[in-house]
Amino acid sequence: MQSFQFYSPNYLEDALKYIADRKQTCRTLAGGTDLIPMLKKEEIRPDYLLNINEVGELKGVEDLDNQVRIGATTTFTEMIESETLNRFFPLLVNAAASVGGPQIRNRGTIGGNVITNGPCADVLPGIVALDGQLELQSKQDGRRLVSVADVLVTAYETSIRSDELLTGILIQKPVQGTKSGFEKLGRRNAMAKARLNLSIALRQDPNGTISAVSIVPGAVMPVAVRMNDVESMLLGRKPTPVLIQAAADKLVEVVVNTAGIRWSSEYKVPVLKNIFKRVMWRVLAEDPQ
Amino acid sequence: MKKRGIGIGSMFYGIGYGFSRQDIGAATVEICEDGSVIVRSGEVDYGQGSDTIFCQIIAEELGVDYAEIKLITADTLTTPNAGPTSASRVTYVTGKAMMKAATEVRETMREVAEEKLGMQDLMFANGQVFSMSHPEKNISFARLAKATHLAGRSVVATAWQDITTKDVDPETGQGDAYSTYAWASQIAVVEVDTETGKIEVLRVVAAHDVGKAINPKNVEAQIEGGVATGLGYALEEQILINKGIVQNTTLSEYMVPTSMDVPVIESHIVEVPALEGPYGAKGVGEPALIPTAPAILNAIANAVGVRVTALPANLENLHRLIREQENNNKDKS
Amino acid sequence: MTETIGKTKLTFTVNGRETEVLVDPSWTLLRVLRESLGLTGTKRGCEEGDCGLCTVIMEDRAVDSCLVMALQAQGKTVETIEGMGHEHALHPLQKAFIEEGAVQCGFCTPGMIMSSEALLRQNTHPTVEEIKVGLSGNLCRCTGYTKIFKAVAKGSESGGRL
Amino acid sequence: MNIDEFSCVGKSVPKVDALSKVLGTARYAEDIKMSNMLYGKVLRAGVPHAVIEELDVSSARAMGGVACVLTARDVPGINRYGIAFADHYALAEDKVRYAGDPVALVAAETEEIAAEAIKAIKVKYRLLPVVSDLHEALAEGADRVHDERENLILHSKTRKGNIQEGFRKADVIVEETYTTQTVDHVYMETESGVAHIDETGMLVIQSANQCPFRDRRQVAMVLGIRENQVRVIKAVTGGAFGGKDDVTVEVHLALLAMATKRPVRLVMSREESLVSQSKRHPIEIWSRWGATKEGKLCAMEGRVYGDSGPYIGLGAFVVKKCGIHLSGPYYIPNLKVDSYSVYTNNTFNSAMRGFGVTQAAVAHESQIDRLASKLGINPLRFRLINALDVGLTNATGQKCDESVGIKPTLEILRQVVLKDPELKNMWEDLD
Repeated sequence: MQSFQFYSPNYLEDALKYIADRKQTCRTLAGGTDLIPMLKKEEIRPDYLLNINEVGELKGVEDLDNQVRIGATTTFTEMIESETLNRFFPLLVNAAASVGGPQIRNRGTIGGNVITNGPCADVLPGIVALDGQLELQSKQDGRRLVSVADVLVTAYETSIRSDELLTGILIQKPVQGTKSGFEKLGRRNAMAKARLNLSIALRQDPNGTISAVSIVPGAVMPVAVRMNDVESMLLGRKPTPVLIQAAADKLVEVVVNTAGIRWSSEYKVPVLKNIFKRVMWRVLAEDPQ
Repeated sequence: MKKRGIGIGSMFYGIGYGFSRQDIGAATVEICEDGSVIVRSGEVDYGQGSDTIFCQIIAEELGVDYAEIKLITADTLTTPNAGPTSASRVTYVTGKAMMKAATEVRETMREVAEEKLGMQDLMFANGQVFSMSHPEKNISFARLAKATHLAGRSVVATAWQDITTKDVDPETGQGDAYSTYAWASQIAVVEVDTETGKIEVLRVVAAHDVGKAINPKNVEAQIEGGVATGLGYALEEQILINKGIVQNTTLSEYMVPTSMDVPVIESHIVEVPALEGPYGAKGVGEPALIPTAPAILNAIANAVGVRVTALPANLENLHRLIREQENNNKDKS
Repeated sequence: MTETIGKTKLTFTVNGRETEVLVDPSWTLLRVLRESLGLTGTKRGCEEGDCGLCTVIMEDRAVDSCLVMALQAQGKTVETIEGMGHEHALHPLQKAFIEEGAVQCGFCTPGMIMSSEALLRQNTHPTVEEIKVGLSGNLCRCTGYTKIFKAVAKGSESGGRL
Repeated sequence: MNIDEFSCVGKSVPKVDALSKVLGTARYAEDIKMSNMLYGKVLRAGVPHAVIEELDVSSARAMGGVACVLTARDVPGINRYGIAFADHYALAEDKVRYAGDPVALVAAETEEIAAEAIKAIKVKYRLLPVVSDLHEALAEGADRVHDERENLILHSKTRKGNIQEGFRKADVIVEETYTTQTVDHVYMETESGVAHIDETGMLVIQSANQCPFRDRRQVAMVLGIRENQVRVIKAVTGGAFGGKDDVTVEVHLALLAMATKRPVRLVMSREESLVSQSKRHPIEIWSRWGATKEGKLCAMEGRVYGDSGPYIGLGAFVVKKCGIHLSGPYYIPNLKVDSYSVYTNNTFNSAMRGFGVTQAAVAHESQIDRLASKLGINPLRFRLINALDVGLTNATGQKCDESVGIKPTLEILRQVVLKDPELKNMWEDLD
């Protein structure tokens, strides 16, 4: 691969200054599981490489008052092992556990999953489903918070500026009684890109009425996005087979309308329906936390 | 819905090249003065375990510890041509050459020992040469080696094993195509997710006739590896070619089974001796994987009633067949 | 740490030994181990994290050394197969791999052993399912994994739970 | 002491090569580093079927750190090799026949320079129609993969008994076409090797291979030297499964070492291995099987089409072996099988573990199950009824006279099922 200058600061301030001065010619190295292969194939040829793994402020899961902050360079393994995430967001833990194999999970980071914004991302749809906010920092503007859904432009592209660093992901702690489900379908049981995945979070009233729901399918859309039309069908209603079937039909209608009919639709459309139905029923059958 | 099914696959496999292709094995055994042993053979061990099996055969014939044997293989300057490692032929052909070469050296040494000990009923075992009727009449293999050297007798023997067959008749294909055959059957248990087309292979039980298992654990290892390859063949592996161009050029796109895809594999070894093989042994390398894919395909048919006729039985192919079947059933009802 | 241009000094601990080596920023840890330090027990595979052949332990975790830039190892602890055991003092996993017949062509073996060791450091009594997960980033084409599972179980304190 | 008992044979002794492999000291080809060593690389065609109109290596040759760039013109001996038939070009001459065809070789001081030099080679291709479909390849007037030869490599036949009469006796008949896909061996170690000229002037190649002697013969031919001037040594090899049976890196290493008189190492990337190296044949098998209502097989007819790709390698034998084994391990008195191996511009398909029988078994075992199902006989039982045994003849009329183990394998599995409630439950009809 083409050589570059390598910078590995310990402090956020230094990192922000470094990219502010270099912008487009600099790439940020987090887990490296996507970036390093791209460097090797010379799909990207940066002049500067900023290693952010040594920046303390970017690491780890913090339990704040109403929310949880996941540092951008928190690895998938660290997510799986985090008590806080297991308690509040099992959806993210399950999604992180479905990534690659142990070596990839030991290096790959939640921040990288967001920034790469690959259509087959496993954790990103969960963050979208949980209405995560991104903590972005730059030398110029300091810290700003944006909804994750707002920065996902299209596959492999975000609106995060080149002088900005994703420093953390903030997620509101779920309201009591929130349940979630995740399923990934791959061509094999490990080291597989998602053929499809699905992240669902929902809450029911004591009488069973769905009072909150969030649905994000993965690997079918250019970017992960909540299925608002499907969610509104379900909101305020009690789940019945007819309702869930109608929601499943709506889900694939939205997907096909957005993503278009591609060669894989013949398979993915019916299978997404099936997976949606079974994840929904599984989540509905679960006792709330 | 998840549905389980059971299936069986059987096979026979002509060991060696067959139909008149040259099929030879060779080995040279040399005894050092201290009784240690050097064996040279052009045969290749690329992981399947033939080096170990050769050492076992030599050790058996000479009655020495297999760790005493230094094996030099697969070097065109220093080892005799033993043919390729392929066609599940190595144990059967070169294994036999090993046995022959060791026997020849041992018989020379026996003559020396008979003279020294004055006994005829000699046995080579545990690094000793002794009379079976009078075990107190004995000599260590090392001392006998020295004595054989001093007696000016040959301590080197090269043996050749040729199993080249006749060709089959070009018009009828009739003839004795192979020197011997291996036989095997395997049972697979699968679970099919009818909603996604995903298949889990839950169990494989394999029974293989290997003639004689020279190293049973190694036979199992061959079977287990073969089953995993057969599983990948049945379910997922496929080089995608579009107008002559390979489309999947990485191991994330060409997917071989991982540790999480391979089930518990139970092996059963059957030993129906082959006349020409060492101790009756014949090959298992290729037979190990051949029955797996058919067993899985038959198990799928047993589970969900659809027959995959175009491999692989991947998510899309299986899901399509299941849906076609559902539609057919609807049409009928 | 300062910005580096051209070859620069990498200081890290390899198999318990403080090691200094000049590296280009574009080199991977794999390259430094194999080419600069001659630690060829770590195998080069797909170069993109798909096979696990190049697995080493960094800071107690299994990593694909092809997916770690050399300078990311600055100040870190790296362990390779060469640090596991010696001919007359084999590591329990090495011994178990031999005894269980878990080695065939051997090309995956160093990476497999490093992943097994990393697994056992996190989980001293893994079940078969946990072993399968722990080794799922290491491909093997010869063994069908079965004997490797047995070797890991044997090499662990749980010995013979399989 | 019981003299019938073996002392070492039949024992699961530890493998002799395991120690160095668990220690990481086993030296595979890529672990061999020689002083003054160069790094080799191959330019692959990237197009499946084309005439080479221009091949310009001048800028690659002029690059700093490049020791040599070789094309077909630099081949000193015969520019062809092949195990069964020498149709495989060491370096493409006027034409490329698949995307993996080697067009030029580079040896350079580093791997990076070698890669850059490969990129600097300019080739102008005139694309030809791609022969990628088996049946189109066999059609009259089809475009040819080799101008001087038809696309049909070998037609082999098996004829036993009387096929018409056989089917007349059949109470049930099943007929189906099975297609199998191209697959790769994926040995964990890609094709690799090191070559150098030793102090006696001998060319020494250490590589991952399956038969150093066959490699030696082919290397000597391409280099135009005597076989005793070539020494091929198998390095510790990380799996092969048939994929290192044909020449992989040996001929190219030899050319580079001879041209530079320096040690050269060549290690394929996984991508290069997947694109250019041999694969398992995709085979299309049509077959028709008949059985009597008592469950006895009485006739089988089959047609086997195997795609060998651009060069024969061992392909003709793979397809022939597939045809010979299409009967499975069963006694069938009447059969007729025709097998065709065919040239195409697809991947180079040659030997892989199972050698044609892997594909044959997909067909025969599926057919056997379908017959069993039609007859209402348990599939394991149906196999036992028809399994070959001592005294019977197989498809080529060879009499089974020794080591016929099919029934014992079936019998063991039968016992396993009968004793295992889970399995017995799934196969209630097994007695």
